[in-house]
Formats: sequence, C-alpha cells, structure tokens
Amino acid sequence: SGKESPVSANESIASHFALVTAYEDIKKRLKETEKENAVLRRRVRALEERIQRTDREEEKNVVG
Amino acid sequence: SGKESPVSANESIASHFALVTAYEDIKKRLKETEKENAVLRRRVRALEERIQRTDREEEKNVVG
Amino acid sequence: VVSSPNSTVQASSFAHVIFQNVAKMYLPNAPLECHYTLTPYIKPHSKDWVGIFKVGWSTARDYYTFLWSPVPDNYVEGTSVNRVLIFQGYYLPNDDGEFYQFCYVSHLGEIRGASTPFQFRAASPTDDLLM
Amino acid sequence: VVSSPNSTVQASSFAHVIFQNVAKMYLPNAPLECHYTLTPYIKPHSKDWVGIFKVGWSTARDYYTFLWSPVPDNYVEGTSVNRVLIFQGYYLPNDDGEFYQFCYVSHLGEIRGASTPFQFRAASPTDDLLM
Repeated sequence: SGKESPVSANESIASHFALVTAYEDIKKRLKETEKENAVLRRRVRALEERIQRTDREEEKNVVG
Repeated sequence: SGKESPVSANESIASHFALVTAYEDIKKRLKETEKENAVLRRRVRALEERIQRTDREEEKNVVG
Repeated sequence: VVSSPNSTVQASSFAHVIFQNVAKMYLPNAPLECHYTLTPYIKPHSKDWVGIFKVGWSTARDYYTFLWSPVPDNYVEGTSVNRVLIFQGYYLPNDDGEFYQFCYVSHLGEIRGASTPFQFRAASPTDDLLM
Repeated sequence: VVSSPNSTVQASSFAHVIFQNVAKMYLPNAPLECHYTLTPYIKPHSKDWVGIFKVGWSTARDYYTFLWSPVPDNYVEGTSVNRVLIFQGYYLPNDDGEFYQFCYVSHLGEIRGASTPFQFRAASPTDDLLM
C-alpha cells in the first residue's frame, strides 16, 4: 500500500491474472468449507437431539 | 473468457482494484469459516465421546 | 486504447464512493437495497451509475445490471451524502453460486468505488449459516 | 511506462508454465518443493526465475523470495518438461496467516505462470482440516 510507483499496463494485466487465479481457488475453498460447515452443523444438531432423548429416558428410569 | 477486446490500462487497474476488494473479503470469510469449522469439529468429537460413554454405561447397567 | 499513465492518482479515486451494509446473501427476485456514501472527493453527475458486476469483471461494460445514480437534491459540493438505490428483483441474477459486487461508475466510465462481494441465494430451511 | 497494447496475446502467455500439486499449507522453516511444467509455448532461459509472492502483488519486484529456474539438461525446444525447485526453509515466510502463490517470471520480467494460493502454517495437534 505504501508503494506508489507506476505499474505498466502489462504488469497490471499480469498481476490481475495471478489474482484471478488466486481468487478462483479461494472462492472454491470458501464454498467447500461452507458446505462442510453445513454438514457439521446438522451432525451437531443430530447428536444433541440424541443426547437429549437419552437424558429424558434416563430421567424416566430414575423417576419411574 | 470469450471477450478478447483490448482493455485500457486504467480499466485494467480499476478491475484489479475491485478484485482486490472482493478477494480480501472472500479471504476473510474463508478464514472465519475455517475457524467455525474447527469449533464444530471439536463439538462433534465431544458429543460423540459423551454418547459413547453413555452407551458403555447403559451396557454395564443391562449386563450388571 | 492505452490511457495516460497516472495510475497512482487514479488508484485512490477507486474509493471515492463507499458501499455500506453490503450483505453476504441477497434473495433472487426480491428488491435489493444498495446503500452507498458519496465522499467529498467525488462530484456526482446525473449520468453516473451503479452496476452489479460478477467478481472478476474486466471492463465497465461487463455489468450485469445497472441503475442511474441521480444527483442528490440540494447537493452541496464537498460534502458527504448517503444514497440508496433499489434494484428490482426482475433484473437480478438467479441463485447461480457466483459472487457479485456493486461498482460506482462515473459518467466518464471511471470506477469510483467497489463493494465487497455477495451472492444471490434462495431461502432454504436447511441453510443456517449463523452460529 | 505504458507498454504495447497487445494484451490479448499477452494474456494467454500467463499460463505457459503450470504449477503442479500445490498444497494448501506448507510448514514454515521446512524445505518446500515447487513442481511445475514448462509447456511447449515457453522457451526457457537461464535467467528465468520462480518467485513466491504474497497474493495481491503489483509488480514482479514484489517477490518474497525466488530461485533461478535452470534450463533443463538436454532440453528440446517445443517439448513439455516437468521441473522441481526446492526453496529452503530459512527463506520462507512464517506462519503469518497470509496467502502466497508461485509465479514464473521470464528473464524479461514477464509473468508466464501463477499458482493457486497457499499458506505457511505451523503444525498443530488441534488442526484437523480433513473431514
């Protein structure tokens, strides 16, 4: 950001190309990570529900 | 990708600036999502261990 | 085709318009509010416009859709002004998994501001991206 | 400063060198293998080099570190050649949370290839990024 030296059109196109390459990959990774995240959230919810059910059953056993 | 018309230096710099803005934000989101992911993985592991413990205890109760 | 080499002066001008409260997701086919601030560094013109661009665009002609940015009523030069434009759902991209961004383009075709990216995503009960 | 406007010819030349098997993470302070393919479209020169750049770099002078890319022994023009360079750990970035990429730069300073991005991250037992 401190660099204010003029950059040639060709260099500017080259750095843009390189950034596009990087951006496309980071975008892909973000989408993959978001998908994994959704899967993990569902898994957490399912496990939590299972534990709640078990807890309720145990309570019944103790009370009954 | 089909567009092969020459782009001026200024336009090239402008589109680069816009891409940098987008890239920086997507990068930030990837990092945040990866962190969430790590938290979720730990949560899944903790819940799974808890369920395994409960299952073992129940088995003992049944057997004992 | 090649323009003057004053890229450093140009560079700072890319942030003369600041987009505010840009969401990560918008509903397709629903009106989209675009909030932005004209900083004192820009002199608005009635033929300035705000475009929605797919991230990675090459030229100002690559816009997906656009709206004119009217000069504010009672505009005083050198002041900061908040503006809102509403894109109608009909003209917006579908839920296509792509990232888009707003850009403010002057009547001379210069980019004066670019937003963070957003997607168009249909609401889904299985989507809960909040922790 | 402004170069000739043959940007379309130039554009395709950015993929004349293809980086292979680029990881998402590398250990800092450990030797880093960089694999790449010289396609038949590039005529390698002994003063060509491969640099590690922080993503978002502006000019070829912004490299973090670099190695010369020697012309392969028995090189036959117009053929495809796989190459490996090994960056020594001492010269690599630390675990700084930034993204870097390899770029192949010709002896004339032209970018002829760019890799996908990677980070330097110290190994940690709590890190399990695999599902």
